[in-house]
Amino acid sequence: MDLVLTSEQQELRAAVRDLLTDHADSARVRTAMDSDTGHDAELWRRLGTDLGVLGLAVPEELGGAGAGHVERSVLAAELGRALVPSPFLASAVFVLDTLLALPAQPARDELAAALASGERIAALAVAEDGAGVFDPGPSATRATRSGDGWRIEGRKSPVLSGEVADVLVVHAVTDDGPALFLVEAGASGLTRARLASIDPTRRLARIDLAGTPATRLDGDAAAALSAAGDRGAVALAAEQTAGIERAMELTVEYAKIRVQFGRPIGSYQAVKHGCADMYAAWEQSESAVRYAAWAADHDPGALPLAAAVAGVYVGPRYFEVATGMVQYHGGIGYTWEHDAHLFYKRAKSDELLLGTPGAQRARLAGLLNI
Amino acid sequence: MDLVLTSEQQELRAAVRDLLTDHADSARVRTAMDSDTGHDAELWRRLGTDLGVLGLAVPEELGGAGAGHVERSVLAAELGRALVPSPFLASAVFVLDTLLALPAQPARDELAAALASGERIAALAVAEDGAGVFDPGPSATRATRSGDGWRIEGRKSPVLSGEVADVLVVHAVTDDGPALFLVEAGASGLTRARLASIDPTRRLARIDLAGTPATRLDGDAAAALSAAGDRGAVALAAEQTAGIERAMELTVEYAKIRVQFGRPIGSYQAVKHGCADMYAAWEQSESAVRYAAWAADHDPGALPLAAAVAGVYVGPRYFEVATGMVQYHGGIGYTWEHDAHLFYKRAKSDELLLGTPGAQRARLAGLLNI
Amino acid sequence: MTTTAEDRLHEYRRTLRAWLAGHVPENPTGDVEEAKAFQAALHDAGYSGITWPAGSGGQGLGPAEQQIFAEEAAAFEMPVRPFLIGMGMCGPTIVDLGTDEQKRRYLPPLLRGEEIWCQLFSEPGAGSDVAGLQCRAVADGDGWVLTGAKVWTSNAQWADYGAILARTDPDRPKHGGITMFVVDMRAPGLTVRPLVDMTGGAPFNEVYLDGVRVGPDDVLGQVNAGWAAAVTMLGHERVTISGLRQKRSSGLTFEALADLGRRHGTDPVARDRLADLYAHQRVLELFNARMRQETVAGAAPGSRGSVGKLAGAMLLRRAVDTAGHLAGANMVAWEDGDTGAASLELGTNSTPASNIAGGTNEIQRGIIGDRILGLPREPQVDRGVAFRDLTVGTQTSAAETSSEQTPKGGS
Amino acid sequence: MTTTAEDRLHEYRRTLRAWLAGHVPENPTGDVEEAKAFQAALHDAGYSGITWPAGSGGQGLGPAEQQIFAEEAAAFEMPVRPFLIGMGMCGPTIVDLGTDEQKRRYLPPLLRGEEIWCQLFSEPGAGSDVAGLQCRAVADGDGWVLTGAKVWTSNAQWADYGAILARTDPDRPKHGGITMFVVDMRAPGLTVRPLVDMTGGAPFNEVYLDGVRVGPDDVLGQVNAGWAAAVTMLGHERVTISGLRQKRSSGLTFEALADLGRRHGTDPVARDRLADLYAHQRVLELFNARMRQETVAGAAPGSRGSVGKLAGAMLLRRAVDTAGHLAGANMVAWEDGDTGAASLELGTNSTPASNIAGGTNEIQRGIIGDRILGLPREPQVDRGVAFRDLTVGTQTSAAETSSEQTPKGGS
Repeated sequence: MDLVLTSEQQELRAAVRDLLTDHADSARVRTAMDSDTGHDAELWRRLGTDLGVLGLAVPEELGGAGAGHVERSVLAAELGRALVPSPFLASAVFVLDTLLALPAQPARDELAAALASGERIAALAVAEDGAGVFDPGPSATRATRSGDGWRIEGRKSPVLSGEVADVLVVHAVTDDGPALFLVEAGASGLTRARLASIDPTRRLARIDLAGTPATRLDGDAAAALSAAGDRGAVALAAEQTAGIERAMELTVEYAKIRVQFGRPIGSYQAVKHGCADMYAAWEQSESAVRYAAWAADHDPGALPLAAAVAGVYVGPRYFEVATGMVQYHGGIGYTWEHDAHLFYKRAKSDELLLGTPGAQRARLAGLLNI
Repeated sequence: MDLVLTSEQQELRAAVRDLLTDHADSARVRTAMDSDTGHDAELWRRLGTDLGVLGLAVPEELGGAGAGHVERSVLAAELGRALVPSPFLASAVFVLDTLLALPAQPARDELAAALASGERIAALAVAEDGAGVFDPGPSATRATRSGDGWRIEGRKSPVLSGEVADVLVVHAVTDDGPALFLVEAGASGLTRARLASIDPTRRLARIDLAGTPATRLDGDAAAALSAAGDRGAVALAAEQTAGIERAMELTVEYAKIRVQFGRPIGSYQAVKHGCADMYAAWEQSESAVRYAAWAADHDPGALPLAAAVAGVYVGPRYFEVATGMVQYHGGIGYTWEHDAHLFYKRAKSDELLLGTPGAQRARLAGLLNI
Repeated sequence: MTTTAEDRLHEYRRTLRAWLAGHVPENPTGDVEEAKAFQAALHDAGYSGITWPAGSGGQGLGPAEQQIFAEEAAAFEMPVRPFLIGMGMCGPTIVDLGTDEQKRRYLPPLLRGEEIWCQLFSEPGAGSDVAGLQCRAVADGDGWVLTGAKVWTSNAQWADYGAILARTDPDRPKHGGITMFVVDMRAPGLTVRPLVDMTGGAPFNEVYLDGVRVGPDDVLGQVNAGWAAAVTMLGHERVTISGLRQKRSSGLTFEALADLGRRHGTDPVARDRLADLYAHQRVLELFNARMRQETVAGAAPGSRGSVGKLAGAMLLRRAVDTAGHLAGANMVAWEDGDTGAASLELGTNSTPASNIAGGTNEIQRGIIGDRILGLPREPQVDRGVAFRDLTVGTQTSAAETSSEQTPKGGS
Repeated sequence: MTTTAEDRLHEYRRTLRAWLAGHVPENPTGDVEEAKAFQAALHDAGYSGITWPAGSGGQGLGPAEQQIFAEEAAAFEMPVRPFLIGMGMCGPTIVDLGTDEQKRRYLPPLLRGEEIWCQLFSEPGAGSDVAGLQCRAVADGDGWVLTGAKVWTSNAQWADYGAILARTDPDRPKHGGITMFVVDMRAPGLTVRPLVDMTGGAPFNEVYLDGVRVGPDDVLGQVNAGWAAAVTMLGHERVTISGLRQKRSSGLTFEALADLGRRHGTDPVARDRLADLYAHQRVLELFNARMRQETVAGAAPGSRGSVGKLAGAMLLRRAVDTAGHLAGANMVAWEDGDTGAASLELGTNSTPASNIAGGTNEIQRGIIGDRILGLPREPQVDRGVAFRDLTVGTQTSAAETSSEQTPKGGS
């Protein structure tokens, strides 16, 4: 296994970081998160077209870069580090991975290419009643044949980037079992309502489908969601790990210059040892992500366990580190003006996006056969 | 509710502490724990006869002091503070409380009086297969009629103070349901084997009964064990809380005199803040115990919840504090010679004696109806 | 038969309970006029300044009555928020340290609910280290001119007066050159700006002072003895915070989270966490109750209040974690108008405040270690050094003063 | 076709693997004679001193071979324990700092498994603060006389030589007056006593020195430069500890606890804890693997080894907690001969050692904070002060010396 980035991968990281330094500093992040769409369309275009990184894990024949999950984890990390509000996770991770786990078919191939270029944005409408993003639960959403196509009746919530998406990948139950469908943004009977969220840098929506026309995708929906869930967990863990690193860096930086009682607060063990624990959490998270991303590319059989370990370990660590970030910044860290709260809120939304910590550990326990 | 000890209760505490200062210092504790019986018979006599405190929660008509659970919690605390190896918990708490929860009857009344004076020692033989002390589980121990009496067939483990006991209170299943029985130490077919234990200050045994003659006690066994379990949890929490206090005191004392890098280690935040957390754990544990002991005496309806809260909160805190005690003592704390390890091991045995932390929280959850 | 003290207290409680039931608004609006009216009603009924001396306009009663008031008030959401600082901190400090003229001028309008006070201690560069404050009071004639910035000031937007700490002598060591003044919050040169916190709300303010004049009659206590005055005032704060705990709805109590569990369903792991949360919440309640009983019995709580403060803050962190186990993605996003979810969000986002404001967890642990356990102090590198030679906050040059800084908050 | 470096390493691994399979005893007794024989066999096969220079009797190979050895050895329980300190720490230090005569005298018998070494650094009063050591080396003729006490000395009971730190000049600041000597462990005046630890075992010793003579040829490095020599040696320790991790049975691994769960049954809460334990164990393994890959790629691990040390210690605490969830009262008492339960007990009781020995968790966090994150140091109150004016350990008077003290262990 390779746990160290190659020089090409490090160059990719530098290129993305350069782009985001120029186009996604704190002020721009705040502008984007407060905008109507909740993201910066211009930055999206740069990622998709100029840098061409939205399809890093997509084969070249489907319009992607033909790199892999290690490369995509590097991109996810940089976006997470800068807290970039974007449809990346929904469109270029959750949906793309789901599509790639289905058999080749025109509708899939066409959409994958459009997502890899950033030309279109998609969202995964699977969860109902506030479950994790990949969890259809005991789905109450039904799809029935209607002429050549299908019509869907049901409600999906939460749907990450559901409002901004051009197309939705919807999980619904048919007479012959669960399946995935494509629903266009403009389809009849489709309504989308923005949900309130703890995380100002994320947009989530409720989707109502009332006899909405849909295109059925061939393939095993459960298997595709499971495969995509593992890959999505890797990208999410990469984002979280980079968040840990950045939160730690900013905290350490502040602890060096903030003086109380005649010396920098970073010289006090309460703060110093807290920062050391952040560092230990980061080193281990980074190792978990490196391995899981490598497994996604080179040892798919090991991926479910590797992804579950990363999810179980990294999620709570990010929130702990972000909590420490606010704490060691003291009053300034509690203001809206400072970015600490954005890390805190992102860490909480990331921790719960794929289900409760207990559910994630239960999944790991299942894989471990305990 | 009264959460503050009266002056009489404080005097009781002082009297017991005086006795234990004279007769249960570290050297005597170590002699007792290494002795054949695992306790100091002379000290037991002093507690039972000279001080007359073994029956504090036993009504006067049964030969007790007619005080209450608050008083007994004070005694339990002092014994716990000094890490006294003794059959107190088994005989004067677990068995006595079980007997008192049964209806009056000669066998019960006679034994209760003998236990209250310390003249006899009893042990509760309920657990099988390593369950918590009050947990018969799916009992495989059977009692069958034999002439006027009963005979028991089965195995009990662990039995606290089972080897030293003069009489055992055994839980066994009859044709008409579970019941409690008295089994004399010399009864035929009774074998007792000392178990290995993590806690050198505690003795536990396996008890084998092979057609062993027994006297049946009237009354609802399950109800009696449940009632006694609540009261036992209070006494145990009192012991643990005093252990927390003593471990903290010794740690603070050492942190004031141990110098490293030119200053006392207690001046470093890593140690100081750790000691502060010990103090916060102690204050809250003490409050939980004061309330639960008060409830045992004055508000029995509130006792199950109060006892469960004390058990859930205090147990893990004691082990945390004892872990900190060893840690902040450094190398010396890791030696056999220093008492820190006795607190560490007692804390672990206390934490698990009544079942896993998860089982204790599940019981609390049940009481809370969640 | 004579009336015993116990009978008298019982009667006090009975009367009070009836009064509260009849006078506390059912659905308080929370606005300042309502608070003023309610404080006036409290005063008229004899419940304003219960333990203050009669000579200062108070009721001259003892801690037993105060405790009864706290217990009975706990059942209500009393609209007294704007008066907590005046009645709990500034007023008692004036009682302790004020001149007769100051008592005459400031106490009656405060007791009657006519004037609101705020406290101006914290600065961008002086959070945990309050004595590191940089707000300058430069002598000018027989008075002083104040220049600097204060943060985290509750009430400043509607306060009439503030108790402010300012540095009158930077050549003395930091604790020795501070004076406490009464400042007119509407004085020229004083600007109040709302400070948006991470919940998105603005319950606090920044206060900028640019050449604000105070006179010799505005000194509270003695010149350069402001640190002692501040310690006096903070001693009252502890009592206020622990004594007047009011019913508050929060999404992070065991009860609220148990409801959440009932709505979303629970699994054994969530129940395990929830039971543990209950135990932690309950032992803290019992600790607070025990403290109150000991206080009534005559034992001063002293620094043990830090235990309650610290444990309360840690309890909220535990509750945030437990909430995640119960709510999962429902804690990430929810329907507009779902008040349960919104209250969980508010609780989650305000939990850091409980761990920072009024002395961080780190400060509380230090207090417990130093004052209760008697552990040796850390080396104090700023003792005995003239303030002007110290670095404070995040200033990069010694010449820099607070008025030139961006607000930075306290640590 | 030429042989590439990769082919060569591959061949090295293949040969080594076969050799280990053929020579490591299946059920090692753990006694010292077995270790000597095995070390001799390693030497004869060319696996003793892999990276030591050929001129010092080593194999003169690089970190790649060392890494391969570590990887292959990890599958075996090699009986080399008594040689770990000599081969891992003392030997490399002699390579670095020894005179030609010292290299000639000490290295070959060490490499051949004939002489065992120990390291005499820790003292009752000098645990975390190693430089606070009190063992005196008083000049006497052209040599010195050593008086003092050392603790936590592995191997002392069978060691031939020890590398000892002693204070040659108490008038210098504490780091500046220390010298490292080679001491004959059978010299008159030197007493070794087993030290019983909290597990009841005695893997360590106390060593008392009462007038033990050392000569000028016994100085390792320079007089009063013993601190630098110690830093050199401790640098090798880090590499040894991280590089030569061996297969060890423990009751506290995920695997052992999962077995425990299978025996006693699990509930969802226990499974939850066990899964979390697995995740923590696994990420630490992955971190260690990543460190090794980076080391092979040429990045010196530096202080990042402290992360592994700290995380490993915390992992064991977590495992102890998890074990309770699985075993309950079975962890309190068990049948004699239940090796699973006994190994859980041993793990539980030795977990504190992992959190203390080789630098406490607190020291590791300080290293990470200071050296990796570059956070400012704490005020160092003992810098620049003559050692004789410092208080160290738990001494109550400055005149007190270590030989008059009861052993106190390190913190």
